[in-house]
Amino acid sequence: MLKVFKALVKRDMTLAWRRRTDLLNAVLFFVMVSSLFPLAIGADPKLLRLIGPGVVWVGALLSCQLTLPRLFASDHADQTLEAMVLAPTPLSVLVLAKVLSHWLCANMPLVFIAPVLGMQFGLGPEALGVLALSLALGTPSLSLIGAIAGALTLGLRGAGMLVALLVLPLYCPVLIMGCLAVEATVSGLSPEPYLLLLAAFSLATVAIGPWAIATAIGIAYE
Amino acid sequence: MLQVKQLTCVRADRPVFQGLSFDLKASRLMQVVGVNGSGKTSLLRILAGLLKPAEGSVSWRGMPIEQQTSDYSLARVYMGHANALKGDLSAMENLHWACLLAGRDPTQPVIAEALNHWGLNRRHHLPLRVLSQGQQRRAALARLSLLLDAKLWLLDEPFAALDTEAQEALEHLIARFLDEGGSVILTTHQAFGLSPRITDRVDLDRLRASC
Amino acid sequence: MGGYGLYVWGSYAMSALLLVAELVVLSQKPHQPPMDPLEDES
Amino acid sequence: MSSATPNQALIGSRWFKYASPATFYPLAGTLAPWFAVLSLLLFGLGLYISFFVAPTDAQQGEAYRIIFIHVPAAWMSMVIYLAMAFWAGLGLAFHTRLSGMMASALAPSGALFTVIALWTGAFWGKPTWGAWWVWDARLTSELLLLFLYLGFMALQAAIEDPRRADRAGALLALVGVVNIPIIYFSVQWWNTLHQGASVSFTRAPSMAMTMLEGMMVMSLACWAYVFAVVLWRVRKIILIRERNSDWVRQLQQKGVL
Repeated sequence: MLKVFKALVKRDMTLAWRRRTDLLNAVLFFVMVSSLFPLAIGADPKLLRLIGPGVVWVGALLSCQLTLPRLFASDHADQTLEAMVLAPTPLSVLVLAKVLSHWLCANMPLVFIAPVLGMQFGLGPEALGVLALSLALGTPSLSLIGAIAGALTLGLRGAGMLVALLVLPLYCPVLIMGCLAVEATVSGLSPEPYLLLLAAFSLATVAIGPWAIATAIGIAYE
Repeated sequence: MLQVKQLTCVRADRPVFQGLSFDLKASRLMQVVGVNGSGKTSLLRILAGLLKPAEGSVSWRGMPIEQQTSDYSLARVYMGHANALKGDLSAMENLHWACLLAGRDPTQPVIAEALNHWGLNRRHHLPLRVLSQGQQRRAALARLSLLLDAKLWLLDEPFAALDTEAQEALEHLIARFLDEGGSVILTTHQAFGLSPRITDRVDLDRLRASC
Repeated sequence: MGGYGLYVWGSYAMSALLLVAELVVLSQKPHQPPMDPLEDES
Repeated sequence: MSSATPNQALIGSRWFKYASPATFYPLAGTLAPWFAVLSLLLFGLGLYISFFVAPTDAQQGEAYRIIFIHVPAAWMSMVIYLAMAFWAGLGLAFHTRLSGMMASALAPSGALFTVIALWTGAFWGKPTWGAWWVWDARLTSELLLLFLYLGFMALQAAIEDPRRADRAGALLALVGVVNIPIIYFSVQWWNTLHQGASVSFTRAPSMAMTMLEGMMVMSLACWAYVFAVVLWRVRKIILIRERNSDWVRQLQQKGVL
């Protein structure tokens, strides 16, 4: 079981690496979205520091959700997903491997780039650290919840837009906790409670997510 | 081995075929015939476990296939119309992953030998998308040579778009699989060399459900 | 209504409007999904 | 788990007799008018209490009377989502087609009551807090609940095959219902921590007995209304979904439809 898990993660990583321009686009999207806000709101440092965490978090959330439909859509299109549905290893294990590889390829770059963007908004080094940490803790649940929506909308027209509609309300708790964590550090309080909540939420979704994704894929194939 | 009782298939609220029952023993070759749209592909997908039948049941060694997990998955090999291969990966990577997924772990030389047998000698490491349609089909068929230890092959139009040389190679492979005790259910339109070895025939036109 | 008439009647009127609209939508003939042309031949 | 066998086993037991659309259709037909009449009566009584019996509130004057429609609508929007998730779970577990239809029938009513709650909330906020939209914890979670409803309906509309639409919607409803408390509490935290947010609703006006009664009656009226509408809508869905089955054809021949 573990061998197949590792092999699938490696396979998906090589696939993503061979299509790295897609990942680059998602990261560029994140950078651009975050840089739009200062243009829109003006360069007043105090104001930017106030909206900084929120803007970076919303940017990360949108760009993570941008790469989600591709997670299953390409396997669905060339029917390699069928082989996974029929495999002896349980589907939820395979799905966890796919979401892990998506998280590593699509979300980890965001975690590393977010502090750089945070500087644009004049955030202090400690706030940038918490920003990256909150993103690292929050993005697993973003990938998992997004994968559920991706699996539900397999093969549908306009799946990309539909995934966004399904997923954004479910992302709100993660967004709120993430931004509160960074704001707490900016105002000198300890971000620990929020980071712990983010981690708890991610662990919960890791526990329930794969089962839901496997059920959703089963529904798509019935 | 494979018992099918009173199978009924419905597509978009319209029944396609009804009351199909058969019991497939070891080393049998069953051909499913019927006009296009008579549900041949749906039947194979139901037998593979990809599609749920409206009524009836499919059991493998007495156990309905939905309830058991790995036993049937290890025994059955399903090949649909599509090659089910990733264009960005090479033939070697694709086959290695396909076999790993099916619960086997062939070594590189074994896969290379299968690919050579199917005439892809110097193309093991090229991304599949640069190969021709025929070569990609051979790479998909090479998977069968690596899964001879399975018990049941479900092949949907395996001879479609194959040149005569590949067709003969596939016929030899199926014959070898049958001799080793495996059984095959396939759908095809064209006549093929193994016709004398066909043991069962299912004509879905006769089972067309009264609308 | 002590000067709040607009808000009180505004909310009740809109609620009533929405409920009635739902009933009107429900009472329309259910739009028949496109019939499969083959249906009448077989 | 093939769709046929569990149904046979369950249908035998009396309680599941109505699980099949054919037997449920006439039952819904008889019940719906009763609920409609009941809801009319209750609405009449409720409106009478809320406008004539309930005393004027000391601080807010007449504006607080909006509470008699706002609070029941908010309760209904939450209750309908829970009912939807219940039917969804039932449909996923037992493969009964009817549960899926019930969930699809409930969704539009739920979304409607969420819109009513938001609209009346805004109309209440304007006179009392001077702003049409108040970022209060409950109103914000009500807004997110509306997005969940819209997501559910958009997903079901995007899938042609009704079986898959039901089951996909069911899974989404279950994921949604698990997330509702999380959304509610995180919005609550967000509201209390952002001191900037204006006064929240937590300081509800002191509840005179008659006010509570008014709200209860109006809630029951909404309940009865929802039962009537949902039973009526589920009958329409049953007709569309079962148009190929013979009991529908018999009904059509008898000219009933």
